[in-house]
Amino acid sequence: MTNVDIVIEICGSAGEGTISAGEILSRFMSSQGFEIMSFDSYPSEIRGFGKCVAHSRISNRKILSPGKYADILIALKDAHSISQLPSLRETGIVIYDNKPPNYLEEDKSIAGWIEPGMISYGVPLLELAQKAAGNSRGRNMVAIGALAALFQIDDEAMKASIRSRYAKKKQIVIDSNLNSFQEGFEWSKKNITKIDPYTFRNVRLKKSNKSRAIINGNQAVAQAALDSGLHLYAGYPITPATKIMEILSKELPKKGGIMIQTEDEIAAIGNVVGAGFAGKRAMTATSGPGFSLMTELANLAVMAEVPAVIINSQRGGPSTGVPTKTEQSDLNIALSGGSGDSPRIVIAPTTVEECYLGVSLALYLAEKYQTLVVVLLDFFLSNSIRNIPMPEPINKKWLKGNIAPTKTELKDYKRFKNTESGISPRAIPGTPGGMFVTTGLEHSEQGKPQYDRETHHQMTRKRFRKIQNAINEAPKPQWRGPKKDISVGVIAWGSTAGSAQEAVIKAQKEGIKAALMSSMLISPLPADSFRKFSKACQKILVPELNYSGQFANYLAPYLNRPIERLNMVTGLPMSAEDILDKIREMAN
Amino acid sequence: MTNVDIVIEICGSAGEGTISAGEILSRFMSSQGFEIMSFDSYPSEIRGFGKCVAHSRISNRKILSPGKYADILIALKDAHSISQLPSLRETGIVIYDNKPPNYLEEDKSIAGWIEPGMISYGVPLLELAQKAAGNSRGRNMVAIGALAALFQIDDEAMKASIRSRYAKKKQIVIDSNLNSFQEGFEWSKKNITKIDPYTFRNVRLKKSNKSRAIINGNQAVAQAALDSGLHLYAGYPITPATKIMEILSKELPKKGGIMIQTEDEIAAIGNVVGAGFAGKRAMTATSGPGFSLMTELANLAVMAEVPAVIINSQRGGPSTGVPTKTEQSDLNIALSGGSGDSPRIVIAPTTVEECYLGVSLALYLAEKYQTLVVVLLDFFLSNSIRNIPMPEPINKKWLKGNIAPTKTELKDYKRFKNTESGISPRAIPGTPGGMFVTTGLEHSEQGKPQYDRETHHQMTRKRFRKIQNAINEAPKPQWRGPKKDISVGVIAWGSTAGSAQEAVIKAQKEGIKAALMSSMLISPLPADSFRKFSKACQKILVPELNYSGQFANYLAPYLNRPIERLNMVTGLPMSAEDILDKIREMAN
Amino acid sequence: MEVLKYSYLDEKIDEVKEQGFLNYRTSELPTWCPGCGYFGITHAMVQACDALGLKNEEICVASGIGCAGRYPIFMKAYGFHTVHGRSIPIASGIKLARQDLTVFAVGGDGDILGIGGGHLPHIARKNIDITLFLFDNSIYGLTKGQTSPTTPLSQVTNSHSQGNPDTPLRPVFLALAHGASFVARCYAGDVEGMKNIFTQAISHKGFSFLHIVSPCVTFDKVNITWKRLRENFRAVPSVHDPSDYRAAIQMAEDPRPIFGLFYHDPSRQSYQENLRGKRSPENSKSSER
Amino acid sequence: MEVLKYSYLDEKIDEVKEQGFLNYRTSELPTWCPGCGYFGITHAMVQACDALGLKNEEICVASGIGCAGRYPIFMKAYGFHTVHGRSIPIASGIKLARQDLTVFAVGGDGDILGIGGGHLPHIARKNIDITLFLFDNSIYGLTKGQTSPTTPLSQVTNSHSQGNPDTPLRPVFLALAHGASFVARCYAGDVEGMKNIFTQAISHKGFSFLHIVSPCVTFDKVNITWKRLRENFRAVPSVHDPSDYRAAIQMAEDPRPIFGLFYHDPSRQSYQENLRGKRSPENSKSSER
Ligand SMILES: Cc1ncc(C[n+]2csc(CCOP(=O)(O)OP(=O)(O)O)c2C)c(N)n1
Ligand SMILES: Cc1ncc(C[n+]2csc(CCOP(=O)(O)OP(=O)(O)O)c2C)c(N)n1
Ligand code: SF4
Ligand code: SF4
Ligand SMILES: [Mg+2]
Ligand SMILES: [Mg+2]
Repeated sequence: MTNVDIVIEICGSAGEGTISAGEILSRFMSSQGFEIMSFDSYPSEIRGFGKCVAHSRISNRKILSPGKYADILIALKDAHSISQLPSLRETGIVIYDNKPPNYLEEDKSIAGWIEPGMISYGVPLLELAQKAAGNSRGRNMVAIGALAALFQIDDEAMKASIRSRYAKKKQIVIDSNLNSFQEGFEWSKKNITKIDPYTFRNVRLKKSNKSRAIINGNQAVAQAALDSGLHLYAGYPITPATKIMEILSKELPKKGGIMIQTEDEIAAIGNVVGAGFAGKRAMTATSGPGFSLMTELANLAVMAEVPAVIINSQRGGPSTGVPTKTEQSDLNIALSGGSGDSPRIVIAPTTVEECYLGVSLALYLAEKYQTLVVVLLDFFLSNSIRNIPMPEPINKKWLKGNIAPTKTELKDYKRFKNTESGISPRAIPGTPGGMFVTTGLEHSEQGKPQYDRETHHQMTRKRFRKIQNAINEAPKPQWRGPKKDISVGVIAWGSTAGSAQEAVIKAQKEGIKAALMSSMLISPLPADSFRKFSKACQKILVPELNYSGQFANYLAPYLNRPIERLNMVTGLPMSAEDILDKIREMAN
Repeated sequence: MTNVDIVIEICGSAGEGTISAGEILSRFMSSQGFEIMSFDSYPSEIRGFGKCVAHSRISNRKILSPGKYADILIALKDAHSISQLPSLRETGIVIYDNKPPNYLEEDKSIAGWIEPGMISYGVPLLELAQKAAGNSRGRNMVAIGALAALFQIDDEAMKASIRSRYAKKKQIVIDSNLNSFQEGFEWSKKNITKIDPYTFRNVRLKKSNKSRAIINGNQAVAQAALDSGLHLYAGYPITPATKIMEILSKELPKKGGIMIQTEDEIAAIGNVVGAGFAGKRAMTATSGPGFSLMTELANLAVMAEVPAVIINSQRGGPSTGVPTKTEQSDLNIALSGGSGDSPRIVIAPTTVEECYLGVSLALYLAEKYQTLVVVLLDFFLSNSIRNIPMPEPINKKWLKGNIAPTKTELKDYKRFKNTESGISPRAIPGTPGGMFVTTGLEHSEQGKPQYDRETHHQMTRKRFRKIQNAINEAPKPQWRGPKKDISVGVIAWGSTAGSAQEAVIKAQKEGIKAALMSSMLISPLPADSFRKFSKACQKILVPELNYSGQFANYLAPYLNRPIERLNMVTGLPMSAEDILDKIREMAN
Repeated sequence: MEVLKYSYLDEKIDEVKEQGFLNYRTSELPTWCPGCGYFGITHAMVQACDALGLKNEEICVASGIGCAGRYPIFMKAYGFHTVHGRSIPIASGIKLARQDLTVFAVGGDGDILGIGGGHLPHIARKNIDITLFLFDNSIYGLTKGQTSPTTPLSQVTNSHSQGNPDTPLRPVFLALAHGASFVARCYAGDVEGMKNIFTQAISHKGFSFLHIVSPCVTFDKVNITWKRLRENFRAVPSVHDPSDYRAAIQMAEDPRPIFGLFYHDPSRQSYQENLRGKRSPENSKSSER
Repeated sequence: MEVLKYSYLDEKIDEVKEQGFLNYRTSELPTWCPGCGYFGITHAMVQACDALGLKNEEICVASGIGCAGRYPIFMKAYGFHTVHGRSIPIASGIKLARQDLTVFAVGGDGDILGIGGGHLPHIARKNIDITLFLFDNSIYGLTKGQTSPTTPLSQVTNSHSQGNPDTPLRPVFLALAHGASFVARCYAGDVEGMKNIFTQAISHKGFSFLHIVSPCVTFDKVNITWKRLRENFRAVPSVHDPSDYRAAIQMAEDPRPIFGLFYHDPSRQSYQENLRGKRSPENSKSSER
């Protein structure tokens, strides 16, 4: 029995079936009992011939990050794949289209670019596809066939997978895919002499894994919303959040809820705030450009103390930016977008599981604390495909958050009573005797516009104070590794935390006293935990996918110490290797 | 010859002539050669009976802040004035309406609220007004008459001032105002025994002051725009910025420019960015709620490298907030509103003079650095009335900022050439051979959408790098006071800097080694100067008009040290006294 | 029709009390200028609620920012004074969450046609069941007299000292063009008339658009004044059939001001009916392609 | 009228080169799907520029985000690919700054009628001299097939798997209602027809609204398809007088698709003429009060 931890990349042009080949591979591996983490990258144009990469990490052990280097690269389009070669391990394997010479353009064949140390297997993808189905379309399946032959993957099981993927298609489509696979499989069995050590055979696999659902971050978000009593989803399409709307459009009505597609993001958050005021759970999902437009109304939720949840899946910015690449650069506006001092709760899930957890928590906290909650995902988390076990069904307590006024309180009802906790009992429209007005103007305890110095000061304090207790309701910050004498303490957030954890584990194996601190709850910051961690560390490193070090800047006033930064804005998730390199450097 | 430094407050209901009485007083004092700093506060409703306060500080020496405590309170409406009493100096003077008893409501007469130590002069304002003009309207002028009598103000000169204030009105209006003044003056001369030491007689005044223009921050902004070649102003009304639009609507067309009132703030910034792309200077002015709406398009200016200037006059927030009160709580969104990493230039004038300077500079820097420039004013600066000398006419160099491509550069034109400075030569539409496309997507040097890792990384760096040099073009940060062994170093920004300076001077007089650092240029931060200052200080204090310490937070990652904060959100400007108290506390 | 009688309601507070309409008023005194048309609108709203026997706690009023936006503060109901231009999306959200509530959206001409103008076409075509009260004084009142989207051409305002250069929008025509299912124009001086139309509008299942022409006595002394409105008031002819869309369009084009019910399509399904699957093929004013 | 001839321009690149229109094209290959209607529009735009002899450097094209928004990247001119929904304010800013430039705004149906819908009434009433090309494919193309403001009722899309519940907007009717001074509907399959109308629109001094119906071959296989458009194509009757506003309105209400010039008021002053004080009292389509 061996252990497996292999990264496979399939690289081709948009429209060549690159992404669907990746999907078939992942689903198959999952069904075999492997753990998977898959992630596609593609251009933001609908057509054109942009580069697509389907990236999958496959292992029989827990996967923490997507993996920086591929072990196996399947090159469906040479020109794009050449530019993908730097991501291939030095001893990696390339499966490429061994085209007849008349198809080759000079310098465009990947065969000429393969470095010594790498292994390459040429397979006549095009020829075999044409043989199998009379056209070039099946090249992706031929390649999968070759993969199966080379790495000892059960071909019958794989064929079953292909069949189920295309179950809804016409028989001819199913057949040509299967035939293409078969051609690739057989040709490779016969013609290729395997000279690499990789195999998927004889791996110790957990049976329980086989039945795991395959889910990405967006699906986890939608599922959490459905399980947490969401009544209204209002949204406007935008990459990478659109899928959340599309899922809820189908599923929410089945639960008696409503999905409304609005004219813009302003209307979407407006609908959410309206529904929140009316006492129902509501949310929207967007990305940076849409989130920018929402900030004014988002701050109304803060000021008027109305529950509202915004999921913001970050992509490369600023402006329209890099719509189909990942980044963590909307932290600043999550924390303080919109004018004025406007405290809000910010949650940044670090994994697909936490996308589920984070959204349930967000809907609860918004209701209980009567304010804005922002959940920060990113392109990677939204689209990262896992076959992880779903978290336990939602904490029952989280299903009901609102604190209604008592009969006595209704007598002389102060909707914005400045209580010790800062939370005021909230009457829902329809409650007799609970009528009040709420406003985006500063207001008295009764909700009446009021501008004197005391009121604004006290009410500002109230709004800041009331969210503090969320720290005790959210999952505790995670401190992994030694508790003292830490040489390099890594503080990571969002999707970067997984890679950071992997890096810390590897560093520890190398004898470096490294530790990790991360928290799903970003605001209010569980500052005590961070300060404690900081005190235990000689050096602090904050790796994040933005240029300006937004999280490091956010931590600075809490920690009052120099913070090392690792910032990358390449559009790719940060890898464990990148962080490990930096840890090593700092440990010296 | 004596020195004078007196704060007078007139307090009444909206519609009682409170503000105009204050205005007459200020103009008069200015014409006499005093320096003035005046500031009104009023409710945000058009009518109703909200509280108005006209606050003026009058001195023959330089005025740095509005002054926390009034020396003289003129109470036009008792109920409001009672709540204003805490702002009166312990030994202050109240001039109030000595109404016949049948007009008095219990507890509503201010006479009963005056503390021992204060001096009160009752004047039958209403009675005299009725006598003078047959109605109650002239109470404000009666009060001014009493003031003149009590503090030895030249009544003839004052009458000339009243006359010129109402020059455009009907004779009967002029007369009743003059008569009211006269009644107040004479009655007081005859009936009041002066027992206080204040006087405006025998003061050493500079002749040159007399001809100074009276101007507030908004007027200074508009004047700067007119003097700096503004072509297009696009705007949407919002307090406290509306006046800028109203002035430019009159004055800009005279210079061949255009003022357009748009359907919303999004269209306003859209027009500005369009005009900037087309090669003309353009700007808009707004306040927090409007600024929130602008952030998406503002970031387009950053990404597409188009000049754009936004004046944001801050008011109490969040949301609609406290529209007619001052605050400094939009720093966060000025620095990083909108999604993604979007570096921009932020300028925060500290005085009315600097409003002028800051706007000329902003228009220049926007053009030269091809990016967004935000100028942060606040309600106080916008409305604070000064009779200061205007700054020298604009730096000629600032009138032309754009760097056009040379003939050679146009041959293989790269609009976004990644030069060393980060600034790329910019062709203006109409230039033959300079055609390019710019986009809010990440793009190549040619301007073509491009999403690979290198491009996004390099272009992000370019955008951050290019604005760095603005540090060398803006006025240097001001370091006032000792250069080493500072016990309390105050770092202040925006309109708070004046009070901080006054506080530091007073602290020094008390023997505290205090110093001040402030910079009109907030981003890019002249970090070296701040670091040097910080090194020279035992303790650092950042006073600011917001709750969360936005500037202190912004400084934290640069200074890596604990920072003391003084945060106030009462809607009032921060006073020198408040800061001085804190300095004293810290010095102990 | 009695003009101005209730225009400064608070001076008539006892009279009103006797009539019992104070049920729907809070103890807050409106901060509007004496003589402002909004007092009359308020009075008519209160009367319409009374006529319909609405329970206070089942009324939700969402408003924008402006003098008009202050309205919910004076009404005894669940009120939401939101931000400038967003009364429509907020009111829609309320209704989508709670069909059991009667939902009003209130805003000024700047609010609804300027900054919030992008929402109007969509609530109209979606036919979400709220009643929109457009308090149109043809000026930006609260910000002190700037040009609004309905300010007459060439009017001198604080933002256009040389006269407004922009052709004004025609709210009723727009609402019809967007496909609103209930469209009326009211005159703020005619409390009885407003009450009648408000009652119908509130009862209508679907989006109701009420264009209420109201003078701003403080910032417009010239165009939309009590005097001129009174003189030029014309009612929708009694022969007009409110189900006749084309006739409504033609009236909306008429350069003279006409007041009354322009259009009413009681058969059109509301958004929520639509979602519940009761979709009918004719449920569409869409004519193009 | 030849359908589809230029619908996939880049396969015809040589042919096009011969015709010389490549003057206005960059070397960028459009990233549109083969068969997309946008190729034909591009070709007609290029021909119209050619017919008018416009200098490349005096053309400015501002676009929003979407498949349509990509247009400036393929045109040899000063191009500004802005953000979603804002081509109108940006194009207006360009024109206000530089009257000497010919300014186009380009956007999809989501761009112009959805997120950017609030700008349309105001540019129309201000009559700023730009030409708006609304590429209407009745779908959100770039984000992969969600419902747009002009998606037919009940159409199944990626965001409405149960069918679109929202009555679509009628762009031409809206433009007329907002008071646009040049309004036409074009068919993306009719390059010659588009060229003619584009030429007139660009020459018009004032705001021109071009509603261009164009199939999205990828995300709509059912409603706005080449086949159905070809079958249902109807031209504006030759007797129609484009200065007749009421007739234009009536045609815009017609449920069948009509293509051609609906309305043209050459006498109406543009915004900048207006500002220069040449204000005429009739310069207003405002009919209300
Ligand atoms: C986003 C935003 N922009 C601008 C303002 C300032 N503002 C407040 S009310 C108003 C216009 C009021 O006009 P209208 O909507 O016609 O209402 P009215 O006061 O005339 O009743 C404006 C521009 C604001 N509060 N928020
Ligand atoms: C503020 C914002 N919201 C959403 C998006 C995502 N987005 C990009 S294009 C598009 C719609 C495209 O549809 P349309 O305007 O009809 O153009 P088409 O692609 O159909 O030509 C959307 C929603 C965005 N880029 N910015
Ligand atoms: S300003 Fe005009 S609209 Fe506002 S309250 Fe006064 S009269 Fe009414
Ligand atoms: S998705 Fe539709 S609109 Fe976009 S390029 Fe393809 S066919 Fe054209
Ligand atoms: Mg108004
Ligand atoms: Mg479209």
